[in-house]
Amino acid sequence: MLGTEILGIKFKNPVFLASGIMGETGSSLVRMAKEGAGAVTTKSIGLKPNPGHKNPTIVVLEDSLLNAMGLPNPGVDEYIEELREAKKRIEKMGVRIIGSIYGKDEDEFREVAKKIEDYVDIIELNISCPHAKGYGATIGQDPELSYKVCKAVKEEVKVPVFAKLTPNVSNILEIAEALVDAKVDGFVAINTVRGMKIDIKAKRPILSNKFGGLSGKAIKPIGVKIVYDLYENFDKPIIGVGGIFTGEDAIEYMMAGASAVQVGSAVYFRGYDVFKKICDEIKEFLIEENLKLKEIVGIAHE
Amino acid sequence: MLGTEILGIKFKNPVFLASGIMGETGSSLVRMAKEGAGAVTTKSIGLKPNPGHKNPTIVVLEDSLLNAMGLPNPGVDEYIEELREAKKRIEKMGVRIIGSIYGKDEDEFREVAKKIEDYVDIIELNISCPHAKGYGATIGQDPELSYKVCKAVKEEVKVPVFAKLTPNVSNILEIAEALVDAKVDGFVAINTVRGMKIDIKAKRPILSNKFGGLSGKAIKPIGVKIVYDLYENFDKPIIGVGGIFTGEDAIEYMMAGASAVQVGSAVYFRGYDVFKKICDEIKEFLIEENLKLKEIVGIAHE
Amino acid sequence: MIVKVKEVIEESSTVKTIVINKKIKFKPGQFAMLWLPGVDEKPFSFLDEDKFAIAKVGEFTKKMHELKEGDILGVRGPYGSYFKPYGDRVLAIAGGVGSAPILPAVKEFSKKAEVTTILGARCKEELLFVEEFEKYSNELILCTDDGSCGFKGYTTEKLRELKLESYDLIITCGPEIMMKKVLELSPIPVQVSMERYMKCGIGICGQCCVDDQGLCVCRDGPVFNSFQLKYIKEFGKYKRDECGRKVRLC
Amino acid sequence: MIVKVKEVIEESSTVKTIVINKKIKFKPGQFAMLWLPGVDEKPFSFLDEDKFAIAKVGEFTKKMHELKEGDILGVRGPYGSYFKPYGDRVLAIAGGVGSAPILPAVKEFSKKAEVTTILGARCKEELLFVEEFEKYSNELILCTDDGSCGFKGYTTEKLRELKLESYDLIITCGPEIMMKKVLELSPIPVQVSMERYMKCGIGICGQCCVDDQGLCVCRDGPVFNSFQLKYIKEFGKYKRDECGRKVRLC
Repeated sequence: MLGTEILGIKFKNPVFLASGIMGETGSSLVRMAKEGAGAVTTKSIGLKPNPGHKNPTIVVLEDSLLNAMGLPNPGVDEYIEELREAKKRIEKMGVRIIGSIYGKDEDEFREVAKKIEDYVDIIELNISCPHAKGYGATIGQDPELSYKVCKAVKEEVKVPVFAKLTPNVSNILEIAEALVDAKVDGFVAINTVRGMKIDIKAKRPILSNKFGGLSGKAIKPIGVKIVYDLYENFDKPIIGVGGIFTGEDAIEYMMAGASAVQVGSAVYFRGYDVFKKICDEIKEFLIEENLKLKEIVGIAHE
Repeated sequence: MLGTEILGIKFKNPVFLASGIMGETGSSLVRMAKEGAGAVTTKSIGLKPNPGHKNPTIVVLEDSLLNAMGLPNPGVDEYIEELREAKKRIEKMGVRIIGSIYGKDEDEFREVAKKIEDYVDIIELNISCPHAKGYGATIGQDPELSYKVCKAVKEEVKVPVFAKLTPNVSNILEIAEALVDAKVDGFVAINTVRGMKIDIKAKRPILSNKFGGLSGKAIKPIGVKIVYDLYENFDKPIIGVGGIFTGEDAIEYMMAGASAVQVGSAVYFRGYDVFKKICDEIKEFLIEENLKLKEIVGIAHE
Repeated sequence: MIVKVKEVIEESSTVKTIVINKKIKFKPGQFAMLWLPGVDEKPFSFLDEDKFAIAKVGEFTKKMHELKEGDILGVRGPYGSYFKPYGDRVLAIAGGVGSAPILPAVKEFSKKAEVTTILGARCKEELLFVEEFEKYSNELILCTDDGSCGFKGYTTEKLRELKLESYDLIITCGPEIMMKKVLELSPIPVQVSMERYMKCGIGICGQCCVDDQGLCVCRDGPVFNSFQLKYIKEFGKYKRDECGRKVRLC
Repeated sequence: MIVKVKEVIEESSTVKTIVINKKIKFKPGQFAMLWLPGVDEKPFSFLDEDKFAIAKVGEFTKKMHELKEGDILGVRGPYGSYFKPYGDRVLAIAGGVGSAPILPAVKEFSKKAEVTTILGARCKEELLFVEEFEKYSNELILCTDDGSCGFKGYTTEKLRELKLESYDLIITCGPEIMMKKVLELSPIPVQVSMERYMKCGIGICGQCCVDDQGLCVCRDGPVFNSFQLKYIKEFGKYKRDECGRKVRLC
């Protein structure tokens, strides 16, 4: 009932693990796959090992999280060893792997993509990272830089390349358009929204990076709108992410135009078995409304 | 203990009513003044009467609101009649009036500002409205348009002019800089964040405008970060707004750099007496921490 | 919440009752915001836990009248204040579709008090819920403008014939001019149900605020008592349109 | 939550106990993320409801050792799993600052069971909480590497001298190599307290996940029993650094 197909790739269900959650090691990815995710997305992997930021790197809000992990990862060379082992175990369960990658410029993106390609089914470009020449602004806030990065990766790999969009922009359609020009295969929307929490007794921001990315329930309406706009304007498959806690949330994103969804913060708030819970809730809805999964994608546009 | 001064204007406390809440008529503003607000901000007033959008114009989320009212207002000519009467009653209570205005271009802004000036202590530019020539993009997303509008209003009036910034931008500092060039007197940050809610049984977006502005608890971290950045980069007074429900929230914004705050959605979630509640909570904190109100402004930057 | 239309009952040539497939607890006088997806959302008094009476007065209510079994509706509520029973003898005055919130009030009050109902409409065909009012009122007085049934004239004209001091409370809903007249004529406490153009329905946009104390019809009302009405200076005088401009009530 | 430092107790040349001004309920083995504003935030086992034992091992703990009365600290917790009492005779083995979570466990278990504690350190001066362990253990065996007090040698060497089958449960905390040895030597169930580099502390970033089942030390652990340890293949073999790279344990 929940079988989904995106660009010829079959998924047993449309509820995936989002990047940054339980994706640091191969065995944590396997665990999420066992919990029922239709696909697991890796931690964002870069060219070199990265220790990330000092703690505090996370603030727990009521039903949201604020994080500034800082992209900790062992670097692509060591990470593909994790994937080599994990891939067999994950594929055995019919679960797919989405490899999230980042870099400081198109050359790094290209190199990481090339190395990781054989271990993943889809590459997800994390362009919410600063560009070396971008004076701190992230690649995903600049259409030209986004174009360059995507083009470089597309020239290098054969697997589908999805770009994960940041909502921290004036005009996301402009970014999306540049990516489409660069032949991106699909979108993942959205990444976190910039935010900050100040502890009033400590009288300072809690995160060591001062600001971080807001995720969880707070950002769902923001993500839904962006998925809606992308579906309205482009003919590319969309994976929706941002505040999906329940089957209803997943369905909302799918009605907005997403073919599948990713779950992140809810792993904390609802537990590791959230994937199964969400799948059950989606099935319940489909039965109640007498609909097929495929039918609800983009139905809100009619 | 809570007396505040901004640009020479004295306020009995730093907890103001945000624009769009109970500001459609003079008597509703008076009511909010009686409830203890240090200042009341009017509904955004334009040149001509505006019926706003059809309903639904509001969606109630768990601790946030999504609204697309569409700037309903009777037009500045009739509204100043409301203010003429209300002003006396409000001033008698030592409460100030902030007049929020909008227009489709700088000429409209100028005209509304000119007419409303005598009835308000501060003008707040609502630039989160579309520009007539902006192809739908809002003025506040474009530094040049923001500059033009602010410059036009500043040439026209003597009262302080604050610009209410929209967070739906790639680079808010760029917008703020243009406003500073146009001699803006201060910032109000932030306006709502773009979002959408799809009802999965109705299979469509709920708001008649499809998308709207997200306010309330969800957006507090977003607002705090922006106030922090503005305080870090500019030497202009800031009024913080976005998800302020409690004294702690107000203090967080003030530690980020706000000299005062506005309260909107919390009027719904905590009741009309929220201003008094927040003021009491701020006082409690100041006593506990043995601090003066002035001392906490920007303290998180030290 | 989303509900489905279970049944549509034609009450008169201008009024239909929409029956939904869920029961929602409410107190008489309260309202819900009804959303017709793709069209609009407006406030309607609860007629019963699963019923709303809709008078066709414009574009939206015209579309509401076209609803069929199985169609979906959004319901937000119950919102607002409600009729409160006081005393042993209650006089209920309902004009036109104002009978919608009065009927459940009469049903409830009749358990604790004697209720006399004055029901008014333009003509016999427009009198609403006559059988129900008959069932729950100790006395039912019908008034029609054209005299096609019962007393010929306004409810307020009939009112003058009654000894109002023999009642403890008047509850009323109908055209504002009518309710204003009732308030003026009554030597005893009155509860009215006011109507104003609404947008949010939850007491924050200020669209339905009344002068000069800024009370919200959707949150402090729609039911106001004669004490509160002393502070609603615009009552019976003017209201506001969608832009917030004052519009005189004739 | 933000708390204030109430007192700093010097336990040894390398270990200080930070006493805070609030009591937080916890179960033995659980930890809190302690935030030193402006510096860092790291996990520490609860020594008591208002106490944490800090060993100076790097930049952060160096700064922690400079704390004075009145300084503020952030506390997130309690997090993680905890030592569970089973049986009537418990053997507790603590090495170095591993005694911090073991002490409250011994305090609690001693109410329901006989507890023998083996306490080890490099030298006499580094033995921690000796008086307290003495108070709550039926038998306390001290071990020092250099023999300056009690048994000369590792706790695991002392272990070989005991009849382990006469106990029902072993709980242990200390260097991983030590705990691994305990696990190998023990014919009875064992509960260990593991340590891994943590970032979020709440089971989502995956930084402290152990191979090959992806259990999180911060959420499934830090206390693991011998059954679970069969699935933690990296135990005693390797751990991961801040980048997530494997680092061999000597």
